[in-house]
Amino acid sequence: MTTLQPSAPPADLPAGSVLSVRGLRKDFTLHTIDGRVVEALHGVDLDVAPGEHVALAGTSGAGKSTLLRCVYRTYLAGGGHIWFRTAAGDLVDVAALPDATVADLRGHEIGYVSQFLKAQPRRSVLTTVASAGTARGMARDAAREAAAAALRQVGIAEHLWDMHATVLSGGQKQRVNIAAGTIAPPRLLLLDEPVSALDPANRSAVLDLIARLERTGTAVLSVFHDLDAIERLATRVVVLGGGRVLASGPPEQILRDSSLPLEVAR
Amino acid sequence: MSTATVAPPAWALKVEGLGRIYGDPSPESVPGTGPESGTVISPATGAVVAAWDVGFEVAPGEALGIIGESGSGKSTVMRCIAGDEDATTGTINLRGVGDGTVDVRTLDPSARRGLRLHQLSAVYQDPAAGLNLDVTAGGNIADPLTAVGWRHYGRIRERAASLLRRVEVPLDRMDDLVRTFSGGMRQRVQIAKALANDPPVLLLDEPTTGLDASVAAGVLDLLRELLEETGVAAVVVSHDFAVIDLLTRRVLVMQHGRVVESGLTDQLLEDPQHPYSQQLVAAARG
Amino acid sequence: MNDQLTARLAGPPPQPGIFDELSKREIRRAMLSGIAIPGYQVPFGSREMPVARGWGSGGLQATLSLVGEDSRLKVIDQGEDAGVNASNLRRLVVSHVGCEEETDTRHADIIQSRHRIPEQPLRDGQVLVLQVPGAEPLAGIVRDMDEQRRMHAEADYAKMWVRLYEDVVHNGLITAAAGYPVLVEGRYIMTPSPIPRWDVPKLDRSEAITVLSAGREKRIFAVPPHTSVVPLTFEDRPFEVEHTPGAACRLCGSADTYIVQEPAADGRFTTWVCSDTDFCRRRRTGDAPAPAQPVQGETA
Amino acid sequence: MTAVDDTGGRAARAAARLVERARSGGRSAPLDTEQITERLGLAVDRVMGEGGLWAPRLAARAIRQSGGDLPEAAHLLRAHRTALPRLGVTPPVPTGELRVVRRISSAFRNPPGGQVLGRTLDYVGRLLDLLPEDEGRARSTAPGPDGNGPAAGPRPHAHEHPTGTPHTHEHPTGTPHPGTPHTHEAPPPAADGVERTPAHVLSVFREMGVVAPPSGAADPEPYDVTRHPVRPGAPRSAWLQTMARADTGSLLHLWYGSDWRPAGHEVPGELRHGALPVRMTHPVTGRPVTVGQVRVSEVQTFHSLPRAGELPMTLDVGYGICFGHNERKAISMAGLDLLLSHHEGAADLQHDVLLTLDGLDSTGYVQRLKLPRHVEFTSVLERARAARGDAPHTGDTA
Repeated sequence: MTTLQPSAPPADLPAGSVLSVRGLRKDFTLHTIDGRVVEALHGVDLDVAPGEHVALAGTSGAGKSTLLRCVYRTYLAGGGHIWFRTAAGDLVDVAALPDATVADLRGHEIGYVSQFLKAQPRRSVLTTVASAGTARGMARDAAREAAAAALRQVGIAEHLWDMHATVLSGGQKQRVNIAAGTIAPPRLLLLDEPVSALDPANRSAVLDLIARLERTGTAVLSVFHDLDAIERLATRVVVLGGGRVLASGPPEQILRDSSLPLEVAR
Repeated sequence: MSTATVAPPAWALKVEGLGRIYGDPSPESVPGTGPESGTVISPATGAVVAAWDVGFEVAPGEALGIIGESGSGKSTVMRCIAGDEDATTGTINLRGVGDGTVDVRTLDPSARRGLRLHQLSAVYQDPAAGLNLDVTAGGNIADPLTAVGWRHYGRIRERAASLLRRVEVPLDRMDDLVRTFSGGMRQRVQIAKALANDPPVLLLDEPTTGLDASVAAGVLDLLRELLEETGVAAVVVSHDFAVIDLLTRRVLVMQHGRVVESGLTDQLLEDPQHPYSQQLVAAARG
Repeated sequence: MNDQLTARLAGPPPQPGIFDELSKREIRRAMLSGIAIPGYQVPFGSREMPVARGWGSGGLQATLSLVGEDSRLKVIDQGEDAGVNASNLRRLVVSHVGCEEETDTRHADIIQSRHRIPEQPLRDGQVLVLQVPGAEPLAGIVRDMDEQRRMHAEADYAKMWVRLYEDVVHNGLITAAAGYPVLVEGRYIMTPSPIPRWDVPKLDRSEAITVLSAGREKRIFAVPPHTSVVPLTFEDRPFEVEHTPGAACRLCGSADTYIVQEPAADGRFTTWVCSDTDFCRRRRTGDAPAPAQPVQGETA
Repeated sequence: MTAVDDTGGRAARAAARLVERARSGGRSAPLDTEQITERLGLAVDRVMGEGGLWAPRLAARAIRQSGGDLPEAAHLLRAHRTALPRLGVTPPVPTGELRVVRRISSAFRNPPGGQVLGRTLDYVGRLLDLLPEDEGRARSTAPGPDGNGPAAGPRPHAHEHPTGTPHTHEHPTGTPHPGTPHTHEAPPPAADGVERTPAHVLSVFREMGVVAPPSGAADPEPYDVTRHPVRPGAPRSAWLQTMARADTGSLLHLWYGSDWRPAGHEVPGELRHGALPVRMTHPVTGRPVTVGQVRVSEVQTFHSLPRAGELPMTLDVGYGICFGHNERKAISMAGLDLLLSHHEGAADLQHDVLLTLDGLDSTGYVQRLKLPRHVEFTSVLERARAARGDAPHTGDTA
């Protein structure tokens, strides 16, 4: 439906990547505080390939969430490009696309799951998850089946499925949220601390669910609170510091490099 | 001319270069107004430039918000689209009218009013503006139905009942005068009336302003469901970010008659660019 | 000196009368406009008549503009030729024009009437002039005359339909009694003057011309021959004419005519007589088709 | 052909005979129209105004025929006029040519041209005169400085005769004879400084620069309410004509009861009563020729209506004029004109002025209720029964 804007990506992008961030800059001008400028990203380069799970690491304030939000366009990039390869094979710059096109991409190809559930009011848990599937093109019945499977997977008891999602506890909401975000996996999934409030058992179930996404070819870019999750899920770790990429490599190598500024879970 | 049919546009509503000046409509009225000047009153002519150079598109199933304080011109824009008043300049196209090739401002007044039957509906802040309070809830819905030719009493009642059920007005109130209804209930009837003929475009002007918070929340929930279900293209005018956040995915910020910023709704809330937008967001965050 | 000049300017002294010829011509023009646009209310410069406005001054102007010396004129009020008002109007016109008085509907050229259409079906060449006390069918719905005109111009009659809808909701049926709103030739909503619903179907595709004239409101409208006149009602709420089961005219026995109540010997209103006195007389003298058997919505 | 049953006609004629007998059956002398024009001049004036026809003798006949029912008399006059051909249209007459027999301004102590109290009972106690008519008449014609009672205005002059001779006593024959044409049109100022055709007070206000400019679009060719129906939105000339012919009582009520009447200081800046020449364009020479005169009452009223963005001290002007001596009507008319001219949004008031003030319309609408309507009533009863479910609801359809 949507005609993506023709763009002119550089020739040297990795051919297979879903996401190629180049020279991404972001700062915030706070007009309400005398126009103070807060700098966040100073030219980030990053690639994510299909089936790859890239975890962002670094200390608090390193720009991990800012990067995710720029990719999702919740933040407007201050410079650079965010190349995204669509299902149709076009390379588009999310940083420069019209709002309406980005909105369409969000509906179908780019997903974002945070720790907060932004559920429709007065909508049952099952419908909330299933409608995430239908929104991405699943048939209604298939979506309900897949939703049921996903809810079982993340440990939401069946007697809760008919309840309004808004009445659930924080942890339950988080699990419903991840179920909805992964039911019909988009080409690119952005995970912003999706398991931060979960008890160990549920956390493990959710991580299992995310781990399975690799098989669907979904490209994942994530921010996790704890190194354990990164170690378990990530195929690659990118360490940010001071708004720049400090290091990139396999988790077993990066997580053991004590020279890197990593935030360690309690 | 080519006989090839032109594909209909992706948008349901397109507005371009819309301007509304009260008073001298000549170009001299425009300079010296707008956000930089901090006023809508022309220093040259004294005219009020209530809206100027406003443009946007809304796709079917999409909701676009227009936010701003009172006097920002947002309601003026809505009234110009609804046809309640005529814009001074600009074009307004609806996909349903000549596949989007017709500027509805060029239609004669009668045809323009006719658009309100099939092509677009408006829900006003004050239910009395969209309803006849001395007519029953069912009768208010019968109005747009009979206007497009419904002549079967039983079927009119069935349709009215299903619309009222949809907006959660108890059916035992269907034959009560709307004057006896509470504010929230009146607003629900107004919404039902606006949807009676399944219009492709719906305009909502401060639909929950003036309602108690709990009542407003209920109406908002309803609206959100309706927008999602019906595939209608909606324009939501509000001064309230909570309303805009819940109902829309894109938003324009208006100040002193101009659009100062537009963007995805979450982006505007999380990363507003224009000083005025930041002010609005800061105020909304308390 | 001035008197002489005035006399010269004035020309021959005017004929004593009711109405000058130029005014009559203007009213004929208004009638023609009305016939050209069936159901549309044509404004006209209603003149002052020797009868009260509301007493048939509009109908009188129309009739006076139409009659000639060789016309046969019938005037009825409530269906009666002999009523005080009908007699008075008839006398006024006859003395002014010198035309023939007539009571037999079949032989009349022009029939001026208040509140009734004769039972005898009208034929080609006849003109029915109805006196109209209130011309605007939308008057009770919107007060603003500009808005009324806009609604007519755009055939925007939803508010009228809402009125009917509300009527059924509150009363279980459409309570409009006399002057029932009709749609003329699928275009204009018209009030047919306060004729009973019984008479409304007679307007539909009538062979005669119907002229409706409102002197006080200064509007003339018309239904040309063979024009559709459809009472407004819902598809599932059939239009109902007046009907009282078991009632029949005590004089001629008709149950298929419009009948009105009369006091019986005991002074109670228990008997009925025909409202159309001419047709009743013909029934009694065998000069009209016999009554149809127990009434089933007889219409013209 | 059948014999026409004339039962109703006979009844109508019998009723008319009863009226005739009641009117002429008394023992007093038959009423002469001269007596009516001379003794009941204000009634004649009112009937001419509401009838829209300057014809004192015909109006007197109408009053006599109607037994003193003035709206009825106005109806007779109007119906009579309908039968008359329209021979021509007079060119406009500036009312500055009005030869006053009475002229007062409550806005000025001593307006240019002077106060002319004229014939008025304004300053006389409303005491029912119980003296025989002859005696009262003799007393009122006797000369005396206090014949009119004390006047409030300075230098009042009690002129009555329009030809310019000052009088200090009431003229015994009442109104100046309207049928007498006058050939001299601009008499010289009288010796006491009182002018016969004084300039309007409005011109004084104009010189002072306190009058708001006329509002509204140009309205050059007057609307003719006798030939074209009016509805809200009609030009000013239409509502002025409508009011000039309006039923006096209705007009007074509408002005008095109007929500739009601004609180405060509406001032009849000038009230005049006098004679205006009527001219026709001569068919041969093409020049205007005076062919007669009419008496009129004219009022210009002033008020400072609040309007956004304007100096509060500008005065708005309302205008009233009608046939004969009818100050109540002229003042009400001017007050309403003021409101109509300056409250463009007063659609309701316009509706009422244009559509509810005509005496023929309103009395006709009342008359109508006296006609038989049993055909309609039968229909209404049937619906009521049907709604109550009394009658078996056969739903027979047509």
